[in-house]
Amino acid sequence: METELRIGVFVCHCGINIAGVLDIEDLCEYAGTLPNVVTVQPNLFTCAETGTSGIKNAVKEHDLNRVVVAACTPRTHEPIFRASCQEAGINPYFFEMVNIREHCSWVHRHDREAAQGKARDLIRMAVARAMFLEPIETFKSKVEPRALVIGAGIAGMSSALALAGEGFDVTLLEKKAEMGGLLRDLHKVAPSEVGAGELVEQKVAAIKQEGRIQCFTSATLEEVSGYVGNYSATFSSNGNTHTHKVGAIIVATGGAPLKPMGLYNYDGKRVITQSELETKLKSGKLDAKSIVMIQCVGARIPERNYCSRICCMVAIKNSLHIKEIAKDAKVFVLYRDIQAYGVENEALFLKAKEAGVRFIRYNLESPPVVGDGNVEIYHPAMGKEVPLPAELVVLSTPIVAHDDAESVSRILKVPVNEYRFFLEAHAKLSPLDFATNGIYLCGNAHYPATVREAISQALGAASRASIILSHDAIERVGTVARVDQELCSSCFACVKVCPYQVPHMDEGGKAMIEPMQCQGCGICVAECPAEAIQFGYVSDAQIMAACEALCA
Amino acid sequence: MSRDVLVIGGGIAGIQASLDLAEQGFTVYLVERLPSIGGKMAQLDKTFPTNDCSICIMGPKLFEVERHPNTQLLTYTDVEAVKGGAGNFTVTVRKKARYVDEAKCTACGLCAEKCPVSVPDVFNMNMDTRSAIYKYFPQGIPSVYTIDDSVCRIFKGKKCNICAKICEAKAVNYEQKDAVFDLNVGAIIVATGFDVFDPSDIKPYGYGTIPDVITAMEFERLLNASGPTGGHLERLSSLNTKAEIEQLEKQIKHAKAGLKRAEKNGQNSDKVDEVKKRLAEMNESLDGLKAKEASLAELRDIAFVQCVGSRDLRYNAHCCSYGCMHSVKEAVVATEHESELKSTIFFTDMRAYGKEFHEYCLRGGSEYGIHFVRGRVAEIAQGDGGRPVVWCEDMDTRKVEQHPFDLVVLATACVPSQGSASLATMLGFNLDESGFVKTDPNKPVDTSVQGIFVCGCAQGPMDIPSSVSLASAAASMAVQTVKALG
Amino acid sequence: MNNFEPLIAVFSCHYCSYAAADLAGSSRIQYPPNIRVIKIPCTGRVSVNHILKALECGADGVYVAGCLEGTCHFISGNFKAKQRVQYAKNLLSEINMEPERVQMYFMSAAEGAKFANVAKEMTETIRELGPSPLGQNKSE
Amino acid sequence: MSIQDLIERTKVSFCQDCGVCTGSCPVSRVLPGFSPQQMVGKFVLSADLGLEDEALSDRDMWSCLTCALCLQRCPSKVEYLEFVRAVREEAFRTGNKATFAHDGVIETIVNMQRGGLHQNKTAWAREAGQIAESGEYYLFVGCLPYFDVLFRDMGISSLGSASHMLKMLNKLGIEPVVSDEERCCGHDLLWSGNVDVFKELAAFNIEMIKRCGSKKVIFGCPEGYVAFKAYYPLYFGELDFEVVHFYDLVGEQIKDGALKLSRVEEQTVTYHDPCRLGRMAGIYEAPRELIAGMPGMTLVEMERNRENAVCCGVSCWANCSSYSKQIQMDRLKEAEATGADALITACPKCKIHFTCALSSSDMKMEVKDLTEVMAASALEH
Repeated sequence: METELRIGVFVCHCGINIAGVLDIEDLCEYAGTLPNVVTVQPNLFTCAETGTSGIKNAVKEHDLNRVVVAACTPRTHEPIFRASCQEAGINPYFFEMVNIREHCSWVHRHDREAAQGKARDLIRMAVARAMFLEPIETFKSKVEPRALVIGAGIAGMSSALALAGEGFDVTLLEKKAEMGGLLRDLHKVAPSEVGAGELVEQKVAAIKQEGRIQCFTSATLEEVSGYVGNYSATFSSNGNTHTHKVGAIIVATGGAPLKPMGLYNYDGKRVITQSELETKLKSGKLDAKSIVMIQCVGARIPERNYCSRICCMVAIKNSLHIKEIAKDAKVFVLYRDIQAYGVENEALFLKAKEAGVRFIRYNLESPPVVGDGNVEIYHPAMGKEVPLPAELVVLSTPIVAHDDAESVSRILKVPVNEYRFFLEAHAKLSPLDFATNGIYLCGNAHYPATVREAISQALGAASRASIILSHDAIERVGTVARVDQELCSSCFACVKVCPYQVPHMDEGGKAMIEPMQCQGCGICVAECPAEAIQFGYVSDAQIMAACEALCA
Repeated sequence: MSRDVLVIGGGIAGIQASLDLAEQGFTVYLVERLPSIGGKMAQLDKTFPTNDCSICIMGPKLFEVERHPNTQLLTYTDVEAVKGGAGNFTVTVRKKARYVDEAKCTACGLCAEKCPVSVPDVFNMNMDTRSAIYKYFPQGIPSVYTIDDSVCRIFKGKKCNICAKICEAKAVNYEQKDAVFDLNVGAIIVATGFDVFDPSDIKPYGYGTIPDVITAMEFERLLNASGPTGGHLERLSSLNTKAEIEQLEKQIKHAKAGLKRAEKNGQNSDKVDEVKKRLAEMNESLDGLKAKEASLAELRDIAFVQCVGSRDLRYNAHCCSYGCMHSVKEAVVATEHESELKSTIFFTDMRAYGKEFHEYCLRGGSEYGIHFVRGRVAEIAQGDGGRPVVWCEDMDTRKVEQHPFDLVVLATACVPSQGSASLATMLGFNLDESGFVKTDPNKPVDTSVQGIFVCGCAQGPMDIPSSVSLASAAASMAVQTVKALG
Repeated sequence: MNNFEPLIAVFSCHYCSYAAADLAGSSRIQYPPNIRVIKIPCTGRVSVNHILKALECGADGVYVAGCLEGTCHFISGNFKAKQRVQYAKNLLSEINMEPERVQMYFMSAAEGAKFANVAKEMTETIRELGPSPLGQNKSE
Repeated sequence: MSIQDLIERTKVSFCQDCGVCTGSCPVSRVLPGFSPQQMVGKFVLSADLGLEDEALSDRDMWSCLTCALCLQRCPSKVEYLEFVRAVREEAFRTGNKATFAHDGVIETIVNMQRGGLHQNKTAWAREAGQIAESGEYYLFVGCLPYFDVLFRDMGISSLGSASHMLKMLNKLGIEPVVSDEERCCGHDLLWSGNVDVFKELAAFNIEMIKRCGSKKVIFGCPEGYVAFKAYYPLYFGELDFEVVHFYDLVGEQIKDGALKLSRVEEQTVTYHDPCRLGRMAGIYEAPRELIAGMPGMTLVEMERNRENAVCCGVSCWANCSSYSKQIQMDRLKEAEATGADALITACPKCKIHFTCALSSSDMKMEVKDLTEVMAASALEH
């Protein structure tokens, strides 16, 4: 640093919280002996108005360019003091905080002498660290106020409409020739009893009316580059190639029910899937008087060990529809665990029971056997195998990921799980976000979802994307890693270690870290053997200075 | 007309909705009736299926929503009246007096330390105590203390100003009054969450009479490092015994002092003998209690009872959605506390329908040795030494069995939050047959009133990711509303 | 040896262990005053050299305290830290210093008591081991 | 009624396959293989597969005590009680009947009451107190006179209870009608599937009471009370008299101060809720208030009390076997564990069954009838 370092140290009494254990006067005196410290001031409460204005005045009066506050935890108070620095005209990151309350006075009440020594050490380490602080600037990146939504099923269409409703342009891609996805072939959706086709048509009509949405059918995503706010997506549609600049991307690529080839004598005629049953129901071509449905066909088995969430409700919905057409039809649902979670589903389950649909549980160890005109099942109350009449057998198969999930995953550099469902940033608190900023997900692409859930997630993903799109530019504090390409030895260490797959090799074969994507963890900084990665926020020099100041 | 949004309820759903809105540049008022935001999620120890520490992942969100320049946090605040319609609601709120100046309080906690009042701590499910001036929970936001005027001595007309005297920030103000004011907003998001069903009504389960039958939320606090046991897994009967011992030891100390005084003053020997006799008796019962405590020290067998008050037409027809996974998680975490522990989960249907849920259950069985029994518990009797005995038909073997356990955890139903019915009346939206906010399945966050949206468990029982997704969805609808009408 | 008070450097991550230390504080859980916390955004930021440097500069022991395994705020930083701590231990063995002087701990932000216990445990361990052979650096 | 209607009406197909009924059932605990859920499951499946004969020939239906504990606890609100009653009715028609204890004597006596029998049901009453031939109050005595004959050897005086009831009513200034023309209430027939005879007896009783001009019919026996209160109206519509339980009536009078309970010998007692009085009629507190109201009496509760009380092990004089004994012994042990000197019950049948079980054990417990216990306190002065 060319300019002379002028450090101000502010020591907080925090009433008696700190001062009751530590000798503040001594700490102040001691801090004054440390190199480059030009002023030391005690405060009763540094965070109070008098304290923060005290800092601001001191900066001016003593021409300070570094501020150290010894008080409580930076986790709650750092933002307050950083703001004071900024208001006083110095970079908010020329600030260092020492925690002598939570980490000292509160936890060493019975050993004041040692606590005093520790507080001195901590202040010394902070002052040492302060000498190496670097200014951090916020930087801006322009945002394209357009979103790319991949997939025009119920989820994708709902997302696109929500984004348009919020005032953003949307590029909507559909790989099939028509929008609508899975619902196109289905009968009615539960529990609203709206025709699935009708629901699709409503959305399609709304999309066509909405000037902000540009829909491309028979489309394939080919390449995506860029970063949050500033992606460039190339796709082909009906033989033409387009490139759109978009600020955010929503993955709504859906899923499809498993075709149960080789399972339970599946033949597509007498033994069919639930979606094939819905086609029959839709066309009114169901004449069977005895129907047996088998749940968990190809799911919750070692090869595919997940529960597909929606199949129980699909079976319940369809059995009710059968009962509506033919009250006397016998419908048996053979299940392992009925997944009728929540209010609505459980109510529908009860409704099916009321309508006379029979539910019989089976264990994986003794699965039903589909015979000629019947299904044999071990009936626990009977204590024996019982043949159930079955003119028609309906298999409930799980939703599985589309084959192209992997290529979408590769193009967007976002992960999928072992069953090729897309992997969200955090299972609990970021269910609709990818770890990569600016890319979101919803619907069956994430995991099997009911129509209600798919729409919820679609609206949610639209909201997440809108956070990006609603800004002309994204501001980002530069607490990020940067590569000094002069020093880079192209070893790929950073590429391999980054949990967010941010670092990559540029055309020149040198590592590049896009600041808009960097999360600021510093893992790559510690990994880089060439010390080519700079991390001004927590630099090596700062850490080393703190270490060197461990001992007086 | 207003483009601002009101979010009612500061649990994870309300927080997420507020953050989504704030980050899109809208001004958000987040109203929470309790002294701190955080809701039910803040009370949880871990979350399934990742075993993430709940407050650890939530903590940053609490800070974020407090600090965001576009949010205004109104904690300890009730909504009192609503007028107008979509694009232009006038909402009257009452910010209850905390008797502590939020701007001055540094949350040092000295006041709570010196406060002479001790009442059950609701956050710790009444298994611990707090003072009259208190912080709802350690990581609570805003990080300030509150005087509970229903128990504080001052408000009972007694003499006491200890907290005011000790507070160096001069934050305590007994004269503080409720503030009633209006907010003008274009849209409202209802995120009032849920309550946990009180199982005392289900007499055969013995909750309230058998000490070691507890609720899942109580168990959550027992597992938690900031809970009443500091995260040391203990039975409630053991905690109770410890409290009794402490009480008795105090009495003995007192009696001993009395004896010394009596002997010194040369009081008549009858009186001295009487005190000695009483002391001997007390020592004897102390030995008894200590033996009891020792016998309760080991915690080996825990039962988890599913569908308590759920899927039960006598109480709540609906399924709580998260109970199965919640219990598997509690069993897994308990085993992590104490590897010798054996957990048994008694269930009706194993509802592990979410991403990684089924796999989590399988792992619970294979790696943590959880014993899954298909069968709803018929009754919980009191066995030898007051140990709970679970009666149940094992639906796989079709045998009626009884098993004694050290601790029985009831997975209680998710029920509409207490104020939801009156809020529905005030805001004019409909509720469904279970008392949750009614929505159209194809418009999942729209209430029956235009401009009022719902998310999280106020809409129905759901897990955290669903609450978060729905919160973002509600934010999207609110934005669309205020952009069109506000 | 009983009067020996070890000096221990702690690399503590912002999201979990630093928060745990704060919680230990607000819960007033007392622990030995021998540790000096250096706050970092993620334990993945800590390099092998940081650990060694702390020893060189006079610490009698060093530990890295990160989030619980599988719950790192930055996904995998604490795993990386664990590897690096192991690496540092191996190096210490090579130069004939006790590898126990360097440790990795995992804790959640809700575990104030664990933070205190770890501080206690580590202080005891180092007390047993005695002053670092590099102790003379202190007076330099 | 068709079998499918029966299934629909009793909601048995609402079963969640959860096992709460079986886990609660006192029979299932001692008779492996018996399960309410299984009984229902088998029935539904047989009916669905068109095997109605198989469904109606099942013997499990006769093992059920109709104690209503499963009904109380079933989360799906399956109407177990009505199911068993209706199925027994159907089965009875096909010849699938209950096996009666006591050689079927009681069943025969009941059946004998259909004809133009003239009984001698008032002799004891004239001896014990004042009765009327017509008037507002009717005292329904029920089976007590027959039980008195049948179980005198066991030291049970069923008429003692009836006499004391009458004396207490007299003390309150009530001179009730007691009639020789009274027939069995039909409770046991109803629950053993013989609905035709039940209806005959019921019609006879209703007519008879009408003739007496009574507006309030008082019952001491929970079975008669429930038969009149719940099942007569089912077949004959609303009755033009009120059905009153003696304890409710007496309880009111005590509250009003019309009847005083004087000090009794210091004792600790526990109370057994009869299934009919408790779960079926919802009368839990009145008997307890009476007990607690007698100075000197300390009431302690068994762990399983009120809606969770267990049955005395036999119903309708059918199926008295080793499992009944087991249930009775378990219940007596539960009573003993409370430290009580006596088990008080409020049903003459419960008293008989417990006394019988007690006679083959060395337990010191006494079994007492609440009316008699009360008489000692109410009639002393």
